[in-house]
Amino acid sequence: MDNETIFEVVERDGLLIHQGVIRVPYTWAAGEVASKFYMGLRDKKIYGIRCPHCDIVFVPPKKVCHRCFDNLTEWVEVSDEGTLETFTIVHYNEPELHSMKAPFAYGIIKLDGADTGITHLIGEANLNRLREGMRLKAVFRDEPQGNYLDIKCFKPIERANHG
Amino acid sequence: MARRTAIVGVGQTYHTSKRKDVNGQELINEAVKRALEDANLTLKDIDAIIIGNMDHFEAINYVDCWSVDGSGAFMKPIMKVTTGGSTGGTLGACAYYHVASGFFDVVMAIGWEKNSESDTQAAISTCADPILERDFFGGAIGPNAAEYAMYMKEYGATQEDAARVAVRDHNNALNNPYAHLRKFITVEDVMNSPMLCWPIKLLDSCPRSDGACAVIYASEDRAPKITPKPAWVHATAVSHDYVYFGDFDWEAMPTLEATATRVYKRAGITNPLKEIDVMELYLPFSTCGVIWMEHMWVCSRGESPSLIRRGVFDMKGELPVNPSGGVLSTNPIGATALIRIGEAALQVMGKAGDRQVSNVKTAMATAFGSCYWFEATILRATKP
Amino acid sequence: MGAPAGGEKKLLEISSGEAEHVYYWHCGYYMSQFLLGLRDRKTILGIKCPRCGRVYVPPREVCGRCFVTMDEWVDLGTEGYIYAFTVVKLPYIDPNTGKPIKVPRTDIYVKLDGADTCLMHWLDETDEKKIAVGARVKAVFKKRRRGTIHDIEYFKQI
Amino acid sequence: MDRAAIIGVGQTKYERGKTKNFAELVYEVVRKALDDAGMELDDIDNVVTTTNDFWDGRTIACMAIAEAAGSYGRDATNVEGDGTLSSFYGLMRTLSGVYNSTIVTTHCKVSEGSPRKLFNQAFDPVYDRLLGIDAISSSALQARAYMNKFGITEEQCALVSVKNHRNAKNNPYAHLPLDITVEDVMKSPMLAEPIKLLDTSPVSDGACAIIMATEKEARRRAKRPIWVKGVAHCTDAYRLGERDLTYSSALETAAKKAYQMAGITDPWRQIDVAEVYDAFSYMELMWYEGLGFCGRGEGGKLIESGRTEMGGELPVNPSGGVLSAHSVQVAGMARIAEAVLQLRGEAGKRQVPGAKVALAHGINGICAQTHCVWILSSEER
Repeated sequence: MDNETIFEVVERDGLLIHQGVIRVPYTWAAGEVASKFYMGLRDKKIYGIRCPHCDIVFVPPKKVCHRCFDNLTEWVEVSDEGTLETFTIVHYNEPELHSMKAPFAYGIIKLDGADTGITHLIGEANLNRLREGMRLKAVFRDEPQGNYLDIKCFKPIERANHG
Repeated sequence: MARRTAIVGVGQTYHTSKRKDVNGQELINEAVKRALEDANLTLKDIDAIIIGNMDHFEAINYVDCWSVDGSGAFMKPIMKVTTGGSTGGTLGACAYYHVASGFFDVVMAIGWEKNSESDTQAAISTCADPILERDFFGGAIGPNAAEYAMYMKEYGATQEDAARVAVRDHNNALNNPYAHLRKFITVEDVMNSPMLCWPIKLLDSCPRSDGACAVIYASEDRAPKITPKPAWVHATAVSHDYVYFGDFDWEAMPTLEATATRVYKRAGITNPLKEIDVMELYLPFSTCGVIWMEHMWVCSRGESPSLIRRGVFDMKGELPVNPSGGVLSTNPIGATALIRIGEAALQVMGKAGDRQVSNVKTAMATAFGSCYWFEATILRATKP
Repeated sequence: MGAPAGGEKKLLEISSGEAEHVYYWHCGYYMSQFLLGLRDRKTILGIKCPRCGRVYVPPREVCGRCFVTMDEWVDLGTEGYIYAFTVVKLPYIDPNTGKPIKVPRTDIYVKLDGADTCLMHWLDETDEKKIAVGARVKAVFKKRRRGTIHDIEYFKQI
Repeated sequence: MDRAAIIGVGQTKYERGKTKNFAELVYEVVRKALDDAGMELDDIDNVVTTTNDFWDGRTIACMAIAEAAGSYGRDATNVEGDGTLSSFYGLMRTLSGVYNSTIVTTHCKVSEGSPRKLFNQAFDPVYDRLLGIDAISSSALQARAYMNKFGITEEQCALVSVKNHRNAKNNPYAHLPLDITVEDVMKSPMLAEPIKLLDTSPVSDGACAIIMATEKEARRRAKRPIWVKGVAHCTDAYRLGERDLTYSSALETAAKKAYQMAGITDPWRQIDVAEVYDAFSYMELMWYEGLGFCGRGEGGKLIESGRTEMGGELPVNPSGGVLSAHSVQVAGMARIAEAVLQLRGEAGKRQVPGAKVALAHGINGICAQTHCVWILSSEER
């Protein structure tokens, strides 16, 4: 019949194993807050949002402060440079998940002007030289698509750039 | 033994087909904030939170953990319960047991769904057994249609009887600012709407919505201090019995009968038609609003159509059903059954606005799992 | 400082793209026997509860009502009647493929002779007027069978 | 709070690629728990199951196991999350005055899906999910943050793996009993620095069930009821960048509340045995600290001292822990089941002699966002 999908069937010791696949597509609403964040990335600007009550600048921004539960409205542009708080170098490949080939690194970066860390990829780097506390800078995607990878990765700031 | 428990606050979003302006956490937050406001509480007053939805509609694993920014569960206890369409009933029961057990004093249950984020039928069809039933499960409409076809044949009911249920629920929704579909319809409109699966037509069936609902439960000590007229939980009950869709006995509706029997017994109800003042029922199709009244022992077999024709279940009738507009007008699936409980509570608390039924002392809410998991709650204005 | 430039209020959506999840489900002993019955013997197997006598299809280990292990296999043959049916007319996304299903498609619940529960499958008729609840049906098997529920190609009205 | 007891437990052996399906696994452990309690299903009046629609590969996954869990005709419900959480809900129902005895089940066949992809779905679809981050890589961020702050070494983490795999040799249910050395762990393939293969838990299939009863029912039925003295759970912030990854305040909060209920003021001295959720080796060290077994940053020294080994003052994970069997959603309830066996003196070769007070611990979410702590005792008062 038309609607049958052929999946793998394995027989082992008289018992069957059926392959199955779930391919339900999803479209998630970013909402006003994340949309603004992504619109900022299009202009190579990183926006956070400040909770005046807790005096915390959240990057990425969120609509509600999880600490005091107030609605947040105070937008703040933060630096595209920051400090590496922790990182890991990944040595396995998971092609459907990873946008980079192993070895590559994830890090949590606290941008200048932000009070929370942003989890992201670390690229354009000598991975052996990654250290907590080192300075990183955002690398923006050339053609923004309105998602998290509009920041392609964070790369180490070379001393020469500091002048 | 059991601590007495009451509902003290209800909040919900303005339900609609698609909320593009908020993500899931932000949608949840709207309902949570309204519930807190309704109870005049702050987040600090909430001791524990329970959340539920159906995972495959939004593809978020560990929703309880993800929800924190919206639910307010930061450094609080939160857990997730889920049973499909009946999730809202499961949430209400879970909140009740959180309080009744003595572990927590003030507890919030949150149900939510953003059905717009996936193809609802694709996601729901993954509930069928992947090896034997998934490919053949086009939804619950077929068996419900067959059920009503058999019922019409046996008891002389008509398609118009079901249409009257649809008209009642849809038109009640005009009084509910939170309802998703708010449009005046007639029996003729229902009869002329596209046939989905004979004899069920488009206006006989429920929509899919984006929405959230939060309901706050409190202990006997706390409830009267929070609100002068809490809605006391007198009983909750659940019954279900299937593993495969093919297992269910559509004619006898054993799980609905068992649930109703159990919840009436626990609440000391012997004549639901006389003793219950308002019902908020999870009716996915208008046909269910005909047949299921009988399985809930509201009337005897075959008697429901005449009661519907007499207007017994209308707003001004003896036992108003779905003053809110019910599931036929609003259906964010993981929230749907919790909305039933919340609406029943508002009726008892006298806070239902334009949809208020006068002088409600006893209200009943039900939940229906996507295939025959029924839950029920009885709320009263007086303590158990 | 201040709000993002442009003041343009654009609402974005994030897409999952072609994401898929692959599973390898063990059928277990009872479901395997059932599927091998389809594949090797072109017959539909049920299982009977030793206590209440209920005959379950598909077969499974435990009778939920009596909570006893079942071991009496019943050969249900290939015929029964339509307990309920749906002609699906609106194409929804097939979770197996992420693409719309082909419609119309008739889903049926078959009460096989000798069974107390129904088996779900497809009927080869999509004209509602030609389908009746209670009509006799028979399983049509494929020539090449692999141990899946689709070893029955469809049911047809007798 | 009224009192309740655990009066029956059942576990499958944990292994990869179990041939039973979900229902058959659950039926096995429900039967075992009933036999253990000397009960029939008729003696049980309500059921809590535990499922996860992602791991199980179907929505409303609780449908698959309803009959096997004994739900037919009973008031039943379903939790999605670690087994310690569903057990807590079971306890609430038991103490609600509505029921006498509750059975709680959980199962998972991690081997049937793609664990990394399924865990990636725990991340925010609007933000960081697109990074492709999963349980191992996110935990590696936490491990490095913790180790870097307190000078915890990879060798100290490896000691956890050595201890727990060795303990697993005494546990017939364990998936991975191993005789390994610190060197073996250090030389095992690097997955996400600093986490190596032998710092991780295996992909295990399995199921677990426990039966709880009111005090009255427990006294009537059980030879050796194990009393629940305290339970609490607590959840941290969602985003990793908003948490203190080097210390779990959520664990501390949950533990303090559970200790308070149980009258525990000095956990190190008052608790005889602990079963904690060590999904990765570094976690056990962090949980020592959050549970108050040692000071902040002292987890490494504590494992080195040998005081949490079998024969030490407070043996942790005599069963081999989660590093030796990790069936997601089951592992927390397995900790409870193991604690019960210890308190009954029925833990066989992994028995901690004379154990009277036990701790069981579960986690949920990314980098253990939620913690649940149980205190159990063989003694009534």
